[in-house]
Amino acid sequence: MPYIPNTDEDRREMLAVIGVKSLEELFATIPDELKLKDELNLPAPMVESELYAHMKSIAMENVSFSGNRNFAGAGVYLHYIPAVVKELVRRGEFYTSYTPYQAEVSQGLLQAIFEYQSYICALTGMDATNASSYDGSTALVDAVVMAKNITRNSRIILLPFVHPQAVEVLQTYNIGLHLKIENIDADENGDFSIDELEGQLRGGDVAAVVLQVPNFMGFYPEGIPKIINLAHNYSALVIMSVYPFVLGSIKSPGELGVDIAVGEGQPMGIPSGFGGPLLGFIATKESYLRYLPGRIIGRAKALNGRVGYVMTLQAREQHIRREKATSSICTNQALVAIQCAIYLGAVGKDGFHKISRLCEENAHYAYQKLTQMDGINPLFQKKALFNEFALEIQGTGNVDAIYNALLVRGWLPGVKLGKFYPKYQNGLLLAFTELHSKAIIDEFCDDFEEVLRN
Amino acid sequence: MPYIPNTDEDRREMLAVIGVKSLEELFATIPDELKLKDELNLPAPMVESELYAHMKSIAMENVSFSGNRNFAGAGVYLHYIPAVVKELVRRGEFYTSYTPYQAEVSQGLLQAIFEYQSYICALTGMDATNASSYDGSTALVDAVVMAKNITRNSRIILLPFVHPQAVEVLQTYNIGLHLKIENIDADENGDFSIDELEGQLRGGDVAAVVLQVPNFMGFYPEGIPKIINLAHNYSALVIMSVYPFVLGSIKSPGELGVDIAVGEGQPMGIPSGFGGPLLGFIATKESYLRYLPGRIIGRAKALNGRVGYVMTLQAREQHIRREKATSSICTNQALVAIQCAIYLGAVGKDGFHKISRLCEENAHYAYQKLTQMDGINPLFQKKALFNEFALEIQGTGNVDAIYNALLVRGWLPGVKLGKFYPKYQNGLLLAFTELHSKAIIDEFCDDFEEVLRN
Amino acid sequence: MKLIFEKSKKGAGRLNVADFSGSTLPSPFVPKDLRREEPIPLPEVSEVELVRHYLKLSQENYGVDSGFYPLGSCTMKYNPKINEEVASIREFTELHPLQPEFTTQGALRLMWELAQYLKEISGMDEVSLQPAAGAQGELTGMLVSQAYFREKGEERPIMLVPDSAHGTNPASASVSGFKVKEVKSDNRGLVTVQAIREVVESLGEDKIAGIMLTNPNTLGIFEKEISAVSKYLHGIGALLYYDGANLNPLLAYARPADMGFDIVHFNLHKTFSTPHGGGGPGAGPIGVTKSLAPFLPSPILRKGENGKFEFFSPEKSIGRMKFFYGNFLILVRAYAYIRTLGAAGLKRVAENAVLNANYIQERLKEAYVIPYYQRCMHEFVLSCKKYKVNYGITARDIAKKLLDNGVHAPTIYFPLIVEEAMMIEPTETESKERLDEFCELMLSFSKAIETDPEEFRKIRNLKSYGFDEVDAARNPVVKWSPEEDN
Amino acid sequence: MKLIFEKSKKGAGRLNVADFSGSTLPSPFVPKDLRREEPIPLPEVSEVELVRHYLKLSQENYGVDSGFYPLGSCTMKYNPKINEEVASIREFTELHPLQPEFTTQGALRLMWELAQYLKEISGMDEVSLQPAAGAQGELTGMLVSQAYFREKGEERPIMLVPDSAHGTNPASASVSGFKVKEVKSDNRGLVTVQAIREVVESLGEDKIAGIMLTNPNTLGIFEKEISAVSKYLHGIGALLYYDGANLNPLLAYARPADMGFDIVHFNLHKTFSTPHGGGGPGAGPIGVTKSLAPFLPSPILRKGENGKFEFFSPEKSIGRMKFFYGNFLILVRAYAYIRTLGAAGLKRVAENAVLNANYIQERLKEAYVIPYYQRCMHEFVLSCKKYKVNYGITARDIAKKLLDNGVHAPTIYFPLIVEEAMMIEPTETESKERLDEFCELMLSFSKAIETDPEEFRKIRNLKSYGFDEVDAARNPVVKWSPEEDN
Ligand SMILES: Cc1ncc(COP(=O)(O)O)c(C=O)c1O
Ligand SMILES: Cc1ncc(COP(=O)(O)O)c(C=O)c1O
Repeated sequence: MPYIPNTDEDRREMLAVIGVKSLEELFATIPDELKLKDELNLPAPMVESELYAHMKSIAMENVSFSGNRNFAGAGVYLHYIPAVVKELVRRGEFYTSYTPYQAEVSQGLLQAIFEYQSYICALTGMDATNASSYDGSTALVDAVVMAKNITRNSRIILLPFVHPQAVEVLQTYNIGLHLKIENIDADENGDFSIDELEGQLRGGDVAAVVLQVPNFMGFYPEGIPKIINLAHNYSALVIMSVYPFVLGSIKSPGELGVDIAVGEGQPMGIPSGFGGPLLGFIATKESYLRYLPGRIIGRAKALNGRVGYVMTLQAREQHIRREKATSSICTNQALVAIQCAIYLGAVGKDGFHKISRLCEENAHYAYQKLTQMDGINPLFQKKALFNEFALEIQGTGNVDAIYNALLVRGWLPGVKLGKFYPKYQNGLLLAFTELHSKAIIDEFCDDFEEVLRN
Repeated sequence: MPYIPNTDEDRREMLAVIGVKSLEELFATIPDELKLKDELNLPAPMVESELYAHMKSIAMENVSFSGNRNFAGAGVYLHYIPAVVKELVRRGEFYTSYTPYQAEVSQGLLQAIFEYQSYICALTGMDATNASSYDGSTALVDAVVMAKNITRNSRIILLPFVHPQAVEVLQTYNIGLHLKIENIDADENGDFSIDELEGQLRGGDVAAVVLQVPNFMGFYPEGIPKIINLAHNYSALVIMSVYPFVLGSIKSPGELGVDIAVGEGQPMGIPSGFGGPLLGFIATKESYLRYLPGRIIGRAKALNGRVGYVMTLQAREQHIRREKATSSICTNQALVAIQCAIYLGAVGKDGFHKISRLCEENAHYAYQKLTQMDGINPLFQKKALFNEFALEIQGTGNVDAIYNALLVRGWLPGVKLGKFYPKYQNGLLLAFTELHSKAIIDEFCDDFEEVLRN
Repeated sequence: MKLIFEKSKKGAGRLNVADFSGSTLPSPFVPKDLRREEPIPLPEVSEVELVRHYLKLSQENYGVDSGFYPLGSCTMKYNPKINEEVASIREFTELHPLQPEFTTQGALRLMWELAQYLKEISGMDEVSLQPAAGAQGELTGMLVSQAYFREKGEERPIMLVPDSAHGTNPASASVSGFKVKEVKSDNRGLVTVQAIREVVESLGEDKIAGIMLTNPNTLGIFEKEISAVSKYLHGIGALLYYDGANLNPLLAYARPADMGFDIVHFNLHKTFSTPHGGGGPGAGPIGVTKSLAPFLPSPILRKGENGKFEFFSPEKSIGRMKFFYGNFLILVRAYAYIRTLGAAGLKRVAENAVLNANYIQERLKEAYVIPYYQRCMHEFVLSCKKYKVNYGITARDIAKKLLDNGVHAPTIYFPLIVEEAMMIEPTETESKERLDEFCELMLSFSKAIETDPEEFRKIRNLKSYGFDEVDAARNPVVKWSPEEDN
Repeated sequence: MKLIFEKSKKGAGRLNVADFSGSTLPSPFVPKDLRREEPIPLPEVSEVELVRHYLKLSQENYGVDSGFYPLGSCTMKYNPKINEEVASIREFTELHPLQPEFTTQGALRLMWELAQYLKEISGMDEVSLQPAAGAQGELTGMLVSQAYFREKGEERPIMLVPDSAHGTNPASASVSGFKVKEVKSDNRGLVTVQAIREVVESLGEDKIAGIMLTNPNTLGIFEKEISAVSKYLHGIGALLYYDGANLNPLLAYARPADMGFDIVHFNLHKTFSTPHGGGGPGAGPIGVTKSLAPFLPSPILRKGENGKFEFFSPEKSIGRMKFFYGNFLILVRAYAYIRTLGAAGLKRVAENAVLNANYIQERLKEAYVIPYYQRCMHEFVLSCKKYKVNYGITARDIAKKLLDNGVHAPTIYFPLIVEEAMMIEPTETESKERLDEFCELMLSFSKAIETDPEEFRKIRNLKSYGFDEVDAARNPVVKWSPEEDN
């Protein structure tokens, strides 16, 4: 029997020690009427080679696009993952362990996560973070809950173009949170009025203003420092959701005065994996440390003075606080966090900034070329962009035809905006990474142009 | 610079310690006229993502056939390799180490190879083996050299259908060995006369009789026990080359009285890898232990009585004996040997025998079906087979047409015999493993029949 | 061991990932008021040093691959390597979640089929694969309950949770807006209709939204009265939530739906062998009965007319619990596991898990006190209280002593209803030899404690033991600071 | 640690590889006189125990990934992980060597291109990728020489080898049928025309087939007279063989062909970063000048008219050295390495390898004796003789002391011309920090030896040190026996 090491002989001996005659007898505490009469209706077992062939054939029912031919973003990005990252994270001692309850035999994992926390703090310019949230969307919820608990206020103001799925998640969680979630709307060109924001803030009871940088449409909301100031003037916190690589080019959220920075860590060395597992990060100021949800690794001294790492501040967590905990998270995304840390160590200071700048360069190069084509407009005019932007494909229905034509040519030409915003039915969101060299972009644009012409 | 950790700053400091001004100065001992004037003419360097894409595109210029659609054998077989084998052999501590000169920090490798040796001895029924030879063909050469040194005779008699490439290798090495290599020829039906063999043996000075089981055509030479007896009667040694899985069904070479057993270990958990790296094994009786070439791992005791493993009997080897060594092997196939050992541990006693028997069952099932088709004959009649057999495709040139037609249908339909034996121009050699279920064979045979009909 | 940040050297980290020779900072593309001037202080280490760093760290970590790991409630079973291999097939790992559905039919098929298997195993009618872990599954189930009662126009603010429950249960209930009321276990460690009725009647039947239970409970004991409990609670219009952390011993033996549960979560990283990954990622799909199906999170899958798989949003969906569709690459592993074992295999899993736990329980029951001793399922809980009372030796001391002997410790101090608790779950993937080794150790400890407690307590002085957790929490250092290097 | 055989338990090893329910033994398909009756006594261990076994074993092993590994002559450079990844692409690993050529064009292109690069790097005219390792490269080169002289009708039975040569050189020469004569190095550690001429003249010019040299030699010193040597030997009709083990410091700086070598082997597992794998597999391609090309082993590659790659057999080929075409998956790694570095990168490799070696040499030259002290190339050899003479402390003791400090020891007792030799090759993939750590250790040892040799000698008593190798060789146990278990 696969994965069961005991033999019939072992079982006989063990049953004898227990003093029962059969395995079934061990299940005597289950009332008879609850015992399943029939065999489960599941497919027949497979030997390993069959399983591999089966899985491979399922996998081949997908069409996958390697990073350089893939312009889909919208939260998940196919940056290059160095081989060294994959090799190290697959060490059995890491992936077959669990939550480091026993620090003495878990120093490897504990230190790796302590380092992950240090990376996230370095990137965000913040003082504290947790050992991971489920993903960028739940990290945003975590931040909102923190803001609520810190300010004891109950209104949340969302600036335009926070990731629509993150907003949905917030709304779902809000079934239990009972917050007032309000949106500031964008005008025709994607802008919003800061006066409107101030008006809303004036109403008081605001726990947090939430913005995303770059926003879902890929551009920088205007006047970020002003927004932050304004929120603080009205005693609201600022929650900023960021794309990790933008941090290579902008001042850190910490420096900007943001109270809680969150984001999706997947771009940092994690495969897109059809959207999971991902990695939520959430970082904050020292004074809010104890409001963070989830596990936190801290430094500790052993008897002999040796420095090590332990799970700390556990009094916040569900296993101690139970119904008074502000989050029920237990299993988190530890291995993904470690993978992210290994990735950041692998690309290092130099690599991170190169990638960051290449994302920008490549996106701007492509933006120039694409927006010059007949039949394509930028969806929003004159925006400061990072690595992603929204186009409008003129002509009703054209976007589908063009999208499919490019698919056939082996490109994944971004993400159609229609599924997120009915009003941007003709919109196409394209993301660029360090893998999209000028040569690749040229090839893509040539194909795009041809497809537009047909 | 990839893979070079020192910085310009480091280099400056180091140059100062050495007392030179520049890196070039370090090369002052190379006479100027020998210094390369131009840059090497090599392709421009690539970053890792480009390299991966490049390698993948080269790989995709190949057409690869997964094990179950692949009937090529002739020395290399695509048995299934369990995932656990691949994961364990990729542990960095194993593959980045070298020959265990320092036993104290190499116990992992040493024990793993000691276990490999134990496996090989168990399979062959022999007392001793080395830590690996380059491949099955050089293992055969090693055996021949051993026989020469043990018997001090100089004739080698080859029975029919020893792997033709192994024979070629023996012939090449023989440029330096100066042995008389003689062939016993096969008759029309692949048989040979035992009287002829005896006649040859009677000539005396025979170091070894060499046979392969099953032979290159996939069948058992007749009268093996008799052959062994006969050779021994004339003081010649018997060298038997074996396909590892046949050992699951036949008496071990040791039990049969063979003096030296050799073979290609690739079928045991090693990828086909376009023919390399492979794994040569060679095993012999205790009394011939010191005639074995290459590294041997032995048990040793440490001061405190702890049992461990060391390289032993090194006095045989090139680094001690230099020109008196009987082999110059240094780097061998250690990691492949470990992979083989992990594989054997993974399939275990039960799995090994199941695979062995499945090879037989599947091959015989296919043999029945194929030889009933119009247009196909067995190349040799009424042979006892293991997992491979030779067919004759009737009609000149038909074999090529049929081979290609099956290729197009996604099968690798064995190996054409013409490239090995001009006289078997119409021959096709097909091998079967545990991956060739009846269903697969039925599908293959249906295609085969269709192709024959067209 | 030095932190990676402390190994940094200016200019050393030049992994060959990207070739960019343009100017670096500030970036001209960034609005002026946001422009970064200085690079982020990330470490600079060479590839070889990076490798050595993590190789060493890994060697300082204990996993199932290192040895026995009887961490109760966590089902630390062997993680099959073939599952890792298939989960790294590029046509899975490289998929973008927003590709058109016709390019992801393989992934959708796999998820759809997995959902069918989970339905069959649990008896539930519909499944959502979205939750990222057990606790998020709970939360999802609680929000589904909220939506269900809201739809019915009922206001039921109270969720019952037994005193033996895992902390995530009350936390999930309260985060989803319920008030939590505790139900006491009886002296057999069981939840009874009696106990529930008492609580319910004191609060009002129509105030009760439901109960969260795990079965077998955290003592490893099957809740015999479960059918009566569900009948009673259904009778007052409440729901039953099944915490699937303990599903392993029931596989192919009994199904939560048949016990009357309305909602169940599965911990794929427990029951279905996906790796725990040092704390995650896991996956916590939930299953529900027909009447709750319309409330499941969005999207879920169906097989269309044309045989194609497609996502849709359930009619009255609570919405989305996270980005996209769940921890897909974890789902791949669980799928592979179920396909490897089939129905008969899963049954053997349950049997052997129960056998192993009972075997250890029998061997230790004399030396240690087992407060709720009876036939257990996949785990049991012993108490070290008598050693604490008599010799001042705690469950923690014994746990550390196990570590010192090369074995991972069981879960300690949980469930809360057992003092000095030690919760032992061997799982079915351990052999009798390993169990015997563990038992011998535990028995030798009990002897050692009674012979020479002073000596035994020395485990606290072992130099690598006893991190000062109190000080760590009082003066928390949760990241490396550049100043440390000076 | 227990052997895997000792962990065997009847019935435990049931890895899920094959489903066969037919009868087992004897097999009906086997001729009667060969039929096996009993299964082979292979171990039976469960998958989880197998994993734990090898995890533990790996942790008891030291590789480059563990730390500094200055094993002289072996070029223990970092093995890039991307090379492992590309070498595991299925369209490489699954190729069968006897597939039709049109289905393996990618593999053939890779091999053909790699051969071009090796030609460019060495200056040679043709390359065979077949040899499995350096020593087999040597052997191939020697057989090519034999064939060459045979073709010319010359009988030249003698191969010269300097006293500093690696053992494989004389062994390969003699296995290929040559008689080996040693040439003495001069007091600078160099081979001179003078020394060669003396040997040649004593044996007869027309008896000399050639010389095998490595350059820099095994002392790490560049053979300055090489041009004169090759001129002289070519003058008497002999060939020069270049042992490529020491090519690393010459990359892009100097080429064996330009020095007058006729044959060269490459150790891809040294110079070109493919893993040493605990002793192999490596790859030892050879390159030759035009006049020797027709004798190369069969088959080699060419690019056909149509741009397709194809194998062919050189006109006067010596035949085949092994099955198929060489250690292909190793070739893939070396190819990836060269494509990663390019010409400029290879030059930096040489420079940094030489820099690192000279740096250590300078730091240690006062504390240790360096018998042939001068500017070294990628490695150098020091002698511990003075410690042996004065305090009875050997190179072996110092090596073990290094191990005890977590660093791998250099090569010891080679080359033979240095007493108590310690051959140190740091490679270019080590940082100054690692070199400094090593130097500090070595310097502290030298101080410790002179202060308290008695104390230092205690390394011999360390319980995990000092396996009794003499006894191991006298009573060899080279495999596990079933009897041991009883
Ligand atoms: C009984 C019980 N319930 C719930 C959970 C929570 O599951 P997860 O950690 O997957 O969120 C656990 C996990 O430890 C558990 O043991
Ligand atoms: C100088 C020298 N020559 C030849 C060899 C033999 O090479 P290989 O081990 O690849 O057979 C070595 C290997 O250690 C060596 O150092």
